[in-house]
Formats: sequence, C-alpha cells, structure tokens
Amino acid sequence: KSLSSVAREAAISLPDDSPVLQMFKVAAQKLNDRQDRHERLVKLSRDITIESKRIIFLLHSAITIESAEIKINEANERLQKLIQGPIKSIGLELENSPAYLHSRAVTAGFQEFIEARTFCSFLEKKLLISWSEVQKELEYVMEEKSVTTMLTQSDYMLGLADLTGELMRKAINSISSGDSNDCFESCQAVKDLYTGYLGLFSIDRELSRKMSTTRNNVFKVESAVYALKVRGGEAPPTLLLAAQPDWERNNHSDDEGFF
Amino acid sequence: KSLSSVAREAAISLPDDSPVLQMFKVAAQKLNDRQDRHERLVKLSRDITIESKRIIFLLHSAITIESAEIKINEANERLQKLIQGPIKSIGLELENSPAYLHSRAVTAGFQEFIEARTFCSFLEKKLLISWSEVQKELEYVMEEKSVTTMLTQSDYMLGLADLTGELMRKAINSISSGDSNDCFESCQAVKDLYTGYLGLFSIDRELSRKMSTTRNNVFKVESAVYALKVRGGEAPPTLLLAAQPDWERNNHSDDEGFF
Amino acid sequence: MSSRDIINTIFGDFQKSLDEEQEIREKIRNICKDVDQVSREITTVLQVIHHDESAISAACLTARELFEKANIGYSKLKEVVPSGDYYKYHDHWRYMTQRYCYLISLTIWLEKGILATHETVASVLGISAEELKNGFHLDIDDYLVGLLNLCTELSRLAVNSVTRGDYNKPLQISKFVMELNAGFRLLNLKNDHLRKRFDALKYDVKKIEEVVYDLSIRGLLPKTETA
Amino acid sequence: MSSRDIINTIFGDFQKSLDEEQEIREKIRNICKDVDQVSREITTVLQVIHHDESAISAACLTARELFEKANIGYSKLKEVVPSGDYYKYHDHWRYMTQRYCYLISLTIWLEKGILATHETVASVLGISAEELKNGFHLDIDDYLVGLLNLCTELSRLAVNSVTRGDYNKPLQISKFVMELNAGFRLLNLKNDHLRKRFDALKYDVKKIEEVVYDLSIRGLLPKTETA
Amino acid sequence: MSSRDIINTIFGDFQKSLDEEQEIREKIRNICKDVDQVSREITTVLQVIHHDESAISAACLTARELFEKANIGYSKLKEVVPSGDYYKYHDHWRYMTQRYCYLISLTIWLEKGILATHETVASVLGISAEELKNGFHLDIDDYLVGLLNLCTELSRLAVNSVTRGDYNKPLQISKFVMELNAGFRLLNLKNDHLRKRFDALKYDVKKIEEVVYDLSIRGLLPKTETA
Amino acid sequence: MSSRDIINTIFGDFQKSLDEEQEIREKIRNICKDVDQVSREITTVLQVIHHDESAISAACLTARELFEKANIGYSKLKEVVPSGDYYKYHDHWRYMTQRYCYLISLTIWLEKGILATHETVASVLGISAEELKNGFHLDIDDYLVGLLNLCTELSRLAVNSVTRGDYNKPLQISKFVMELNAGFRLLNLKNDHLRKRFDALKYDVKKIEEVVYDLSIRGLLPKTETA
Amino acid sequence: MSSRDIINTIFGDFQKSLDEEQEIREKIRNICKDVDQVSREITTVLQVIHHDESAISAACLTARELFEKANIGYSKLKEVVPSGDYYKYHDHWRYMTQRYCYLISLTIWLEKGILATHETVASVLGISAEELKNGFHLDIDDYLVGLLNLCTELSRLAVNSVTRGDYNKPLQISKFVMELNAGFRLLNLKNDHLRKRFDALKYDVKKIEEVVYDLSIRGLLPKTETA
Amino acid sequence: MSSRDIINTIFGDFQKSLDEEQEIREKIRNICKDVDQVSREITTVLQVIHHDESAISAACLTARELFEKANIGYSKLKEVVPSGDYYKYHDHWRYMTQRYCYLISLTIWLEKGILATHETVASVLGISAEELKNGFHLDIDDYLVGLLNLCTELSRLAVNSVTRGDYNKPLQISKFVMELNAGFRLLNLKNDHLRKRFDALKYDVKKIEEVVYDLSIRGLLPKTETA
Ligand SMILES: [Mn+2]
Ligand SMILES: [Mn+2]
Repeated sequence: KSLSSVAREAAISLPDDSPVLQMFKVAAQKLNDRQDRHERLVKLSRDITIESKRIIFLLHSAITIESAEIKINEANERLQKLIQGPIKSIGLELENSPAYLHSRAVTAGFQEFIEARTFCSFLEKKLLISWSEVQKELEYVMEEKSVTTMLTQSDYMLGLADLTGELMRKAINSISSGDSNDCFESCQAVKDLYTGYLGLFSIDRELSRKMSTTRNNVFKVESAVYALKVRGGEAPPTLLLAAQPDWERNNHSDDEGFF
Repeated sequence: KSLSSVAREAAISLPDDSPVLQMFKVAAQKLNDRQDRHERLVKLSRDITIESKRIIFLLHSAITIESAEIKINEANERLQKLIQGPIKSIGLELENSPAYLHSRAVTAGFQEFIEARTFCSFLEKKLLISWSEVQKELEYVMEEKSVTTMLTQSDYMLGLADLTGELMRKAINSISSGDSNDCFESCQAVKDLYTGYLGLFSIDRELSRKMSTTRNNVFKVESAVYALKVRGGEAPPTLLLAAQPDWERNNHSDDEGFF
Repeated sequence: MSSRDIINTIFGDFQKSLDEEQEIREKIRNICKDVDQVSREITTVLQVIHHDESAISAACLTARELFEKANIGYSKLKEVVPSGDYYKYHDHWRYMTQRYCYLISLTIWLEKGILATHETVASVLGISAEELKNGFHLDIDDYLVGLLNLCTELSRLAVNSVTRGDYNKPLQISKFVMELNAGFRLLNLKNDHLRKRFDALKYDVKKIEEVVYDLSIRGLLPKTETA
Repeated sequence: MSSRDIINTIFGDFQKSLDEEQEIREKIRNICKDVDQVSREITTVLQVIHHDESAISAACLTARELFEKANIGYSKLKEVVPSGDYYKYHDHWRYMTQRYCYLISLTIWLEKGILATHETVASVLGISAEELKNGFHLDIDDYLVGLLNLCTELSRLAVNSVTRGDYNKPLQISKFVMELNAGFRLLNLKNDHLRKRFDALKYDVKKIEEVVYDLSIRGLLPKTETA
Repeated sequence: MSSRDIINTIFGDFQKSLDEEQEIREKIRNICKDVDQVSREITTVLQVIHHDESAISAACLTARELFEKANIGYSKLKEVVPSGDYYKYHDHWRYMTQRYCYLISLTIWLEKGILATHETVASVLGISAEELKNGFHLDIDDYLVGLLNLCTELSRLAVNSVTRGDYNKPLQISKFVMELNAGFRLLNLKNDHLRKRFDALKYDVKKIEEVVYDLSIRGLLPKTETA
Repeated sequence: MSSRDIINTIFGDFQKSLDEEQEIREKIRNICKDVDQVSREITTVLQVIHHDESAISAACLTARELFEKANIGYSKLKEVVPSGDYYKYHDHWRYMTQRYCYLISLTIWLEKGILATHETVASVLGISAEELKNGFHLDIDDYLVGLLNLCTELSRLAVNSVTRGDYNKPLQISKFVMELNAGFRLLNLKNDHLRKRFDALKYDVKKIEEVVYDLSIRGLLPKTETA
Repeated sequence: MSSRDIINTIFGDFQKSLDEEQEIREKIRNICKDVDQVSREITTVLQVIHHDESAISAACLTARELFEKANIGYSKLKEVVPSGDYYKYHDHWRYMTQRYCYLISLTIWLEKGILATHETVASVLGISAEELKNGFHLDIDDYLVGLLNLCTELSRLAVNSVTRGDYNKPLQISKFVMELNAGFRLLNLKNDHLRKRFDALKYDVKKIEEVVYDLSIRGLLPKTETA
Repeated sequence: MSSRDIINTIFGDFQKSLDEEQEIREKIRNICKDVDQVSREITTVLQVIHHDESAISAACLTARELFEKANIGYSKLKEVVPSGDYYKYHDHWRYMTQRYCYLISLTIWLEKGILATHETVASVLGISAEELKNGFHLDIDDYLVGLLNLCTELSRLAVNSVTRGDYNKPLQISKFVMELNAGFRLLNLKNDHLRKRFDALKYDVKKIEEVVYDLSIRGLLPKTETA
C-alpha cells in the first residue's frame, strides 16, 4: 500500500455533488460577480481619469481672456458628458452593492474628476464648488428610479489637494498672458487651501502624503507673486504674483498621480 | 509700465492660427491617438489576465482523472475564445503601429495567457507548447488581410516561469488525488524548467526577479516527492513526489503577479 | 460668499466629518477589543480537544456560551457602524471575524461533524449573511478564510488524535477536509489574503493523508470504513 | 520529443535570441557612443552664442558639418536595429536624440529664426518623421522634448544677449517662445518625462518676459517693434 | 503549586504589567491628541503673517492664549508619564513637541525679534529644559529641530514680505537666520535626523540671500542698513 | 552680550550635551560588543545538546561560567547608563538581552527541567527584574521573547533527540512547551513584535506534536507516560 | 599659457586618465562576461546530481574541464587589473567569484566528500588565496559566501537523495554541514552581508536535521552509523 | 587531524584576518572623524566671505592653518591603510576628501584667483596626485567633484558680493566658472555620480549669468571689462 493508493480511495469516495459543493458553487458565483464588477469599475475609473486630465489641459490652453471663455464652456460640456456617462454608470453599477467595497477601484477617477470640476468652476466663477454641490450633481433621476453616485468626501479632498497644482500653474501662466489679477486670485486660493489643510486633524495617510506637494505649490506660487512685485515693478492690488526664482529650479515635477 | 502689461502686449500679438500652432495641433492628435490606443490595449490586457487566471483555476479544480478531461476540454475552448477575442483585437489594434511602443500595456495579459496556455497543454499532452507554436496560433487569416498578434519571446518566458508555480500546485494536489505519476511528471518538469532558467545568460531584470519564486517552487515540489517516498512508502517509478515538510511552512504565498 | 469663506466652509465641514469618523472608529475599536478578547478565550477553551477527548463536549458548551457574548458585541457593532459604511471600517473587525468563523465552524464540526454554512455562522454572530448595499453582514471572504483556518486546525487534530489513541477521527477529518478542498478548488480567487491562505490548504490535506496512510499500513483504520 | 527535450529546445532557442539581442545592443551602444560624443561637441561649439554674437554663423556652419556626421551615425543605427524593434531599443538613443532635436532646432533658429519642424529635424538626421509599424524614425516625444530644451537655452540666450548689449534678440526670442508655449498648451500630456519637462516651460517664458520688461522700462527696446 | 499553576501565576503577573503599560499609553495618546490639535490651531492662526502684516500682533496674542492650553496639556503629560520612562514614550510627543518649539520660537520672534532660548520655550510649555533625573523635559534635539523649522518658515516670510512691499523684514530675517546658521555650524552632529534637517537649512539661507540680493540691486533696501 | 555671542553660548552648551551623549553611546557600544560576543560563545557551547546527550551537563557548567562574565558586563552597563535613560539607549542591548534570556532559560531547563522565572533570569544577569524608578532592569518583553526563542530551540531538540534514540525528551519538551503556550494565551498582547513572535509559536508546537505523533504511532513512547 | 589653455591641458589629462579607466572596465566586463557564462554552464551541468546518482561523477569531470576555462579567464583578469586596484573593480567579479567558490567546493565534496580549503579553491581558479601586496586574490568573504551557498545546495541534495532511495548521503551531508556550521559559529562577524547569509544557514541545518529524523524514526538509517 | 580540527584551524585563521580588517576600519574611522571635524571648522571659517569682504584674507590664513592639521590627519591615514587596499576603504574618506578639494580650491581662488590643480590640492593634503602603485592618493573623481562644489559656492558668492556692493567679483567669478564649465565639457563622462553632479553645474552657470545680467542692464558693470 502506498500513500497515493490510500489517497485515491478517499478521492473517489467524494460525492460528485453534495450540499457542500453546492455551497461552494454559490460562493464561486458571488466572488466572480464581485471581481467582474470591480473590473468594470476600474475601467470606468480609467476613462474618467483620462478625460478629466484632458479637460484640465483644455482649461490651461487658453492664452487670452476671450479664448478662456470658450474653453470653459467646452470644459463644462465635457464635464457634463462625464457626469452623464461613466460617472452615472458607476452609480448604476453600485446601485445595490456596498460602495466602499469598491472604493479603491474608483478613487483615482473620482479624484481627477474633482480636480477638473473644481478647476473649471474656479476659472468660471472664481469660486470653488463644494463637495455637497458636486455630490448633488451626481444625483440621477430616471423614469423608474433615482440613483446617486457616491463620491466620498475624502476623494473630494484628495482631488482638491491636487487642484493646488493646477492653480499654481494657472497663476504662473497668467503672468505671461499679462493677467496679474488672475495670478493674484489663484495665488490666494492656493494659500487659503494650504492653510485649510494645515488645520486638518486626524487625516489619513494618503492626504498627508499630498501635503508636501501642496506645500511646494504654495512656495512656487508665492515666488511667482514675489517676482511680479520685485522684478515686475508691479504693486499688488491687495496682493499679486510671477516667476520661478532660482531656488526652485531643481524641482520641475509639478504633477501628482499616475495616469 | 508693469511686467504684466508688457506681457499682455506680447500675448495679444500672437496669431490665432499659424504654421506653428498647426504643427502642434497635428502633434496633439498623434499623442491622443497613442494614448487612446494604449488605453484600449490596457483594457484588453486586463481582460486576458482575468480570464487566463480563471482558466488556470478551472484546470486545478479537477479532482479525478475523468473530470480532468472535461475541464481540459473546457479550458481549451475558453483559450480559443481568448485567442479569437481580445488577443486578436490586440493584433488588429497594433496592425499599423510599432508593437514594442505598447509592450508594457499588454505584457501582463500575455504572460498570464502563456501560463494558462502552457499549463493546459502540459495537462493535456504532458508536453509544453513552444513559443513559436503559440505564436503560430496567433496568426489570423481574414478575408481581406492576415494579421499576427506579436507575443514576444520574453513574455513567453516570463509566463513559463510562472507556470512552475502552477505545476508545483498541481504536483502536490496530485498526491491527495492519489495520482503519484502525475506528481512525478510535474515535479520533473519544474526541475527541468528551473535547470533551464539557471543556464540562461544575460536575462533582464524582470526574469531574474522571477527566479527566486521559481527556486522556491522547486524546493516545494521536491519536498513533496520526498514526502511521498519517505512518508508515503512509495518508490519513485524513476522518480516521484508528496507533502510540504515543515521547513517550508512559513512561506505560504505560492503566487506571483497582481490581478 | 467670498472664495475664502467657501474654503473655510469646505474645510470646516470636512473636519466635522473627520471628527465623526474618528469617534465612530474609537467606538468600534473599543467594542472590537472586547469581542476579540472573547475570541481568544474561546480559542484557549477549544485547545483542550488536542489532548482530552472527553472534555470536548464541555468545551463546545463553553464556546457556545461565549458565542452569545460575541453575538452581543456584534449587535453593538451593527449599531455603531453607519448603514452603508460596512467596508469603510471593515479592517477593524476583519481579522477577528475570520477567527470567529473558524471557531464557530470548529465547534459545529465537533458537535455534529458537519460544515457550518455561511448563513449558520452569520446567525451565530447575529448578523446577516447577505451582502447588501447597506447593513452589517458576514463578508464571504472572511467566512472562507475561517474555513481554511478550520482545515489547518483539523489537520493538527488528526495528528493529536492518533497520539491520544483515537484512530477514528483522522478518517472523519480526512473525508470532511477532502470535500472542503474540492469545494475551494471551484473558486476563482484573486491574489489577496484569501488566495494566500488557500495556497496552504494543500499542505493540510497532505498532512491528513499521511496520517490516514500511517494508520492504514498499520491496520489501525476502523473496520467499517475502507478509506 | 520528450518533455525534457522540448524544454531544452525552448531554452536553447531563447538563449539564441538573447545572444542576438545582446549583440545588437552592443552594436547600438558602440554607434550611440560615437554619435553622442558628436552631440557633445556640437553643444560645446554652440556655447559661443552666449558670449560672441559675431561667432554665431560660424558656429552654425560647424554644427551643420557635425550634423552630417550624426546623420551617418543614424544611418548605421537604422541598419543595425531590426525593422519593427525601434521601441525595443529606444532607450539607447532616446536621450541623445532629444539632444539632437534641441541642437538642430537651435541651429535652424539661429540661421533663420524659424521653428524646425518634426520633418525637418528628422531629415537632418536622415531618418523618417513618420511612426510606422516598421522602420527607424524620429519619435514625436523626443522631438518635443528637444523643443523644450531649445526654449530653456533661448531663455538663457535672452539674458546673455542683453549682457552683450544686444537688445534686439530678447524680443525675437520672446515672440518665438510665446508661440511655442501656446502650441505646447494644446497637447494632452501624460505623466511622463515630457510632461515634467513641459512643466518647466512656464519658468523659461517667465524669465524671457522679465528680460523684455527690463528692456521696456529702460526704453531699450528697438523702435520698430512694440512688444 | 503545580507547574501549570506556576505558569499561570507568572503570566498573570505579566498581564498586569502589560495592562498598566497599555493604560499609560492610552492616557498619553489621549492627552497628546488634544495638545496636538491645539498646535494645529496655532499653526493655522499664524498663517496670517504671510498675507496680512496688520494681523500679526493679534495672531501672536491668540497663539499665546493657545500656548496656555498646551501648557496645561503638558502638565497632564508630566503627571501621567512615570518618572524614568520619558524615553520609553518619547515617540508619542516628539513630533508634536518639535512643532511647539517652532511655533513658540516663531511667536517670540514676531513679538520681539529675538531667539527664544531652550529655557524660554520649555517654560512656555511648563516643562523643564534640563534633562534632570527622570523628569519630563524638553529634549534638546526637539528644540533644535523646531528652530530649523522656524528658519524655513522665515524664509517663506521673507518672500511674502517683499510681495507686501515690506522691504525691511527680509533684512531682519537675513540677519537672524545667518546667526542661527552660524550657531548650528558649531555643532558636531552625528549622522541622524537632526543632521539631515540641518543640511537642508542651506536652501533657506540661499533663498533669503537671493531675496536680499533682489532688493539690493534694485535699490530697495532700507537706507540705514547695509547688509 | 551681542546676539551673536548669545547664540555662541547657547550652541556651545548644546555641543557639550551632545558630546556627553555621544560618549555614553560609545561606552555602551563597547560594553555591548563584548557581552554580545560572550552570548555567541554560549550559543556555540550549547549547540552540543543536539548531538551529544552526555555532554549536556558539562555544557551547562560552561554556560554558567560564561553567564558570570555577562553578569560583569551588565554591571558595567548599569554604571554607564544614566538613571532615567534606560529606554533612551534600550536598543543597544535589547536584542542581546533577548538572546541571554533564551540562553539562561535553556540552561536552566536543561539543568532542572523547569521554567526560569523573570526574577531568576534577571538575577543571573545581575539586574533587577522590576522596572523600578529609573533603574536598569530586565524588560518583560525581552524576557518573553527569550522564552519564545527557547521554544523554537526545544522543538529542534525534540527532533534531534529522536534521531539520537532518546524517545523520552520529546514528551518532556511537549509538556513544557504546551504549558508555556497556554501561559502565553493568557496574555492580551497588543499588535507588536512580541505578538508576531508569539504567533509563530504555533509552528513549534505543531512540530513537537508531530514528533510525539511519530513516536506514538510506532509505539515508541515511554510507557509510563500518556501524552 | 592663458588660463583657458591651462584648463584645457588639465582637463585633457583627466580625459586620458578617465579613458584608461573606462578601457580597463570594458576589458574586465568582457572577461567577466565569458567567465560568468562558464559558471552558468557548470551550474547547469551539476543540476544532474538532484535526479541522477549515476551521472554525478561524469558531471564532476565536465565541471573540472570547465574550471580550466574559468582558470584561464581569471588569469586574463589578473593581467588586466592593475596592481593595487583589486578593490576598485572588485564588484565586477565579486558575485561571480562567490558562485565559483560554491561550484568548486560542491565538486570537491562530490568527488571526495571533503571541504575545499580557501587555498584549494583559489588554486583551482589559479589565483592567490592570500591578500598579498596588491595581488589579485580570492577574497575570504567571497570564499565563505560560497561555502554557505554550498550548504544550501547540500540541504536540497539531502532531500533529493532520499527520494532516490539513497539513505546514506543525508547522513554524510548532515555531518559535513554541522561541522561547517560549528566553524562559522567561531567567527565574530560584523553586521554585513556575510552575517545575514550565515544567519540563514540555520534553515539549511534544520532541513537536514529533519531529513535525518525522518530516516531515523523509520529505521532507514544505514546501520554502521548512528548520527 | 580530525576533520573538525581542520575546520577549527581554517576558521580560526579567518577570524584573525577578519579581526585585522575590523581593527583597520576602526582606526580609519577614528582618524576620519577628526579630519572631518577639521573640515567642518574650515567651512565655518570660510562662511565669512559671504558677508565681509575685509575678513577674507584672514579667513584664508586660518583655513591654511587648519589644512596643516588635515595634512597630518591624511598622513596618519596613509600609514594605516595597507598598500593596495586604498579602494577597499575608499568610502570612509571619499565624501570628506571631496569637501577638502572644495575648501582648498576655494581658498586658493580667494587668495590668487586661480584654479588649484589636482597636484596642488593633493600636495596641500600631503598625498600623491597620481594613482601610483598602491599608494594613497587623491582620486581624480573626488578632485573634480570638489571643483563642482566650488562652482556652487562661487555662484552664491556672486549673489552676496552684489548685496555687499562689490560689482567686480561677479565678473571675475563668471569668467572663472565659464572656463571650468568649458573644461568639464571636454570630458566624456560615464553615467555616474560625477556626471550627475556636472549636469547640475548649469544651474550655477545660469545663476551667475543672471547676476551679471542684472549688473549689466543697470550699468553697474565695471567699465574696463566687457563680459
Ligand atoms: Mn493635476
Ligand atoms: Mn500563476
């Protein structure tokens, strides 16, 4: 007698079907459903990320004030398409599932969307759009039912942290498009956001990690206003902004995230 | 005069359209095309990865020899669906593009596919399918044209390295399904593959990194045959295999890759 | 509202929600600490199965009593965790719940020799087995990890039963674990904790086979059965 | 064939292809080493523009001669790199090609004050501008990085021109770089080297603006132009 | 007593001692949480110095009031931490204490333009400056890290002061930071966190020097001083 | 005094205090180097237990002599470490002390088959077992880690005893380790190094159980005992 | 000479010296590439020991022939590496030399069952064993790492020998590795790579001990020996 | 001799050789600690050049005196480091030697405005400039890194000179650094630390050019010179 002959007997005696195997078949189905759903969400999230990035580029592409308005309108349209497209799909996908189970699948897309959405509203109205306002935009009333895509406040705050990078770019670009007022406003917004983050308590690791980028953005934007004043002979209205002084020149990566 | 007023004059004097801007618009289109293609490829690759993983699980699920045959047939069908589906799509996507430009987008899927494909052929015929044979399977003759999906030899070898993990699992599972012959064959294949990798020269970092996993798989599978002999009272036909001795018990992660 | 006011509101709101979250976490932590402690007690109580056959049923009874305590703890958790936020705080009780799944399924196996289903385990803990959008339930991954821990414990039990002179139990264990093994092989797992844990199952199966083999060659297997 | 024979064949074939690849890489490395050295020479030659206006056209001529050498080098590369494997070996010449794009576009700007197109730069190097499935071409990313390096060098030139007493060039540079800046803003970049390089463009633009401003408030701008 | 009883006694005692430690840590954590929160409030309050000159003295007053709160927190800490165990629990308050050192020295600099000594900072927190027998004190390393953080904040202030049109402050900052820099140079630091932090001071110094340079070359430096 | 003089004084004082710390660390390092070397010697001496039963008592005697040496080393440490700074420098001797706890408890187990208590181990090293006001003592955590290392060594000894033909020792080891295991189960450990180390104890337990199993199924267990 | 000429001369000289170094490195790299490739061949050849007892002596013969090749390679290395620069370029051959130490000591153990001394290994490679004035030698660290790798391979061989039914070899391996283990224990290693590698030896030892245990308890140990 | 005795002899010899190496390293470390401390002193002494023109020559004198001390330290190093082992221990003094190269070349530039050659720097340290057979020498790489550090310090000096009202020094610095820059361009560096360091030189060059620009556009350049 060998081990394998003994083992074979046990293997053969196994029932082809049994309540236990039945139970595992059900479990297999549940696990597969989860995986499939996760995968669909990851794909939607990637789509949102890419389009949001492109919207941000679009908003930066304006050189003059007139062209800016056109770009903002286009950006708003494309944001609407995102809201009515992939973001709505996420809401439908998670209609009957615990949303936090898949939060890692969608966070990248949501963060980038927030960056684009808040950037656009800032350029349009010089004001930031709040989380609850964004969340309201993600409520969908359909014939038979209504669904809300949950975008967590935490994703919103993470996206807002990245916004400081875009505002910093905007501020510095404003100088060379000759708009020192824009520059001032963006600078002040970056500073205020930074102050806001400084005061937060018991934040999680991801947000803490973004602090050092935000901090660098503050330095860059303050240097810009500084240069406008001292090298550009321009007095701040109450405050203004301008160029990268040399102590900043070694650090050229202004962006965050993957994509 | 201020810096911004000076700058504004320069900005306004910019032509709305010019050969330079025209050139950049063309460049923008090219870059977008690349990005879009890359994104489509990533999605196809993810699909391939998941389905390949599932095929591998399917092949492991057989307990008896009879059920094994059924599973192998199903696996072969599903592999064919992959070949005629997403893998073909990759070939079409890259029909007119330099394939290596996007190799990072598809490598994960290809490696997992190779793992599934070679595992299936080993279970079916006790033989490995070679790179050129697999590559031949990815030639598509259509009405108007014929297209080949390029799967690099390097991706093939990376997938083959992962195969040692599946063979090791198979070997150990074979013992408890009472098939000591299967166990022997899988063990010998793992050893031969390991010897093959040991002899390779000037391999890249990714393959080197897989060596330590492969090495562990050899240890595990050799321990299994050892146990079959010394604890299972079974003499190897020419060679045989059986259980994880205790010196292995702390290291339970047998898998590689992400998914 | 000025831009600065809006920013202040945004951060104020966020801080408020952070504070609330912290408070919830604190509550969860405190509940879990107690419930976890109970699980350690049960683990200790059930250790007796490895060296004293006769004490098993008493141990099961004690375990059952302690499950009641755990049940109360889980009902507190249910109250504290906001509906819909189950997976936000999952990490707090994940590991502990896996241990309960193991302990409950072990107890039930000792009592009746059968597999405790997902629903059964959940009901012992007093929570739902179904994964809904809202509500507190027993995650399927946690249930499955619990079963894998059960298999490991049973392989140890097979060894110790023989030492104790009980040549019957290994065979019973063998059949039970083999069926579970067949079941697990039907699952498609991704590369997470569950997968790692599953990868070790084959070694438990092996060990049990070896014990059965050892009994078999020595003619120590109970007669009615032919393993 | 036995399973072992097949495995041996698989590894033998792979080793052969590894050896071939190594050989190709060795050849590429040797060619690139020479071509790269030429690029450093050109860089040095063109340094003169920062402190000697009168030597510029001579420097351009020398650069042109050296581009011929580079052209020959690239034609060797084209021969050595298997058709279709351009991006497999891209890293070997990526950085060097970016430098050539910068050097060629700088030379052409110095000669004629215009932007060297992708096609022009590619033709100076004797390679294709189009990205086909097969063949050796000038990658668009590399071309664009070259242009960004050009902008950085021009911002430095604006500064040094003023030191030299040439108040005309900064304005010319300003217009040129502003247009490039507008062009770059039309692109959607992903988070790669090109994006990082682009992020620094705004500082070059800034610097140039400051120089023009400095000239402007001192009335040093050439009269025919109103910046 | 049986050997099992002995073990029970031994381990029972351990549990008591482990529990005591846990309890102390819990108390420390709770106190630190509150004190840390106050430090964040102060940080936020003092941010105003970067955009509103006129609000500075009010901010200092608020900071002073909040330091009182912190002082109370530290006195609680002193009570809770057993004599002799300062370094056992140091990590709980290390980072927070460094922030207080920075905040206090910044406030004092804003108020009087002088360096807050080790003793001064310690007394604001209500703790000892000297590492007496087992007492709760202000670790020198933490104090020094606080000073280095102060320098970074001052370099930022130098930039923002200029933007506000205050050309005097950069000079004041320059003098202060240069002296601190000279002081740090006297230290023979080992290769630890403090050394790395000090190595970064040169960037602050350079930034401040360039601000003063910008003012100087444009004749914007206040007359009475020649840097 | 000028502000520069003040800074010089302040920083001069710091240097003094930094130097003192450096000096203490240097002394500690030197003492620990020697004491650590002794621990390696003892480890080597005690290796003999795995292949020569008869040499065990001689090995214990040698170990005892070497513990004397260690004792002297620890008394030097006590002198050097300032009262209240035990935890400031703990890392220097933590790992080494854990090894001593293991070696001493192993020796005592070999000599008398009993568990060395915290007090006993501490007294062999000539230090206090209690964490008194600021004194140099034997940290409980280090003692417990030492016991866990002892279990690992005993599981190896169980294996090698059988090879040597000694079928009695595994049973003795089994009883001892099971009791220790039960003792550890009483502890409510937090999630730290000790907890992780304890979690690994189950592998030692399993190994020992399997050795006893192997003896049992072959009828090699000493008769008087029933495991 | 103008200051520019001086700089040209100085830097021209540097270039010469940099070029020389580059050339030496290139030569070393090329030699090492070949010698390394031979080592991989030998590694592959010796793999046969794990599944074919009868092929071992033939494998040793082949290995010996290939060592001759390596010997020639090392003699080339000796020529190329300037006296005194051994450690400047050590990294080029360090890892490869460790592999040779392992391969040579494995071959000699297979042939004669004895330990290849430092001198023997060095002489097979045709280099000096002593670190003479500036010569090319076999670094002790590399030799020792080679021995540790040998132990790992032998522990694998012990397992595979048993599978093959050879119950004698594990005992031989056990004796050999235990002696090596005792030897290593004599060393007072500093906290470097070698120490870490040695710390892993205990896993090999344990593995071998368990193999011998498995044989022993099943009465499979050859009679003449009692381990 | 038994095989165990042989191993004891072999490993005993190893221990001797390991001990010797440890001892040498200890000596080197101690010497380097002192010499490094001197280098920090010199750095501090030379800081005065940034804010006090008149103190420069006195600072140079002090630096010279301290170089004598360093010279003595290096002569001790030469004695301690065995011939042929220069590169074995290079890392111990590499970073410190680079700092000396920077300090010496800065001093000489301040004294005479010329570049300190490799030989000069080496002779100040009392070591050979050439990499002779096994001798202790000044590695070229270290010398060159020192020069690059010099350029960074000079760019800072250019800024601070202007603040001090010295409009002459920036021009002198500009000429000197441009020549060095041209010299470095002649080198064909491989992709190592030196290359990276050189790549950063462009930032210093740019800074200096901008200082000269600032002077130029304001008509502050000394008349006799045209940059
Ligand atoms: Mn962004
Ligand atoms: Mn796999």
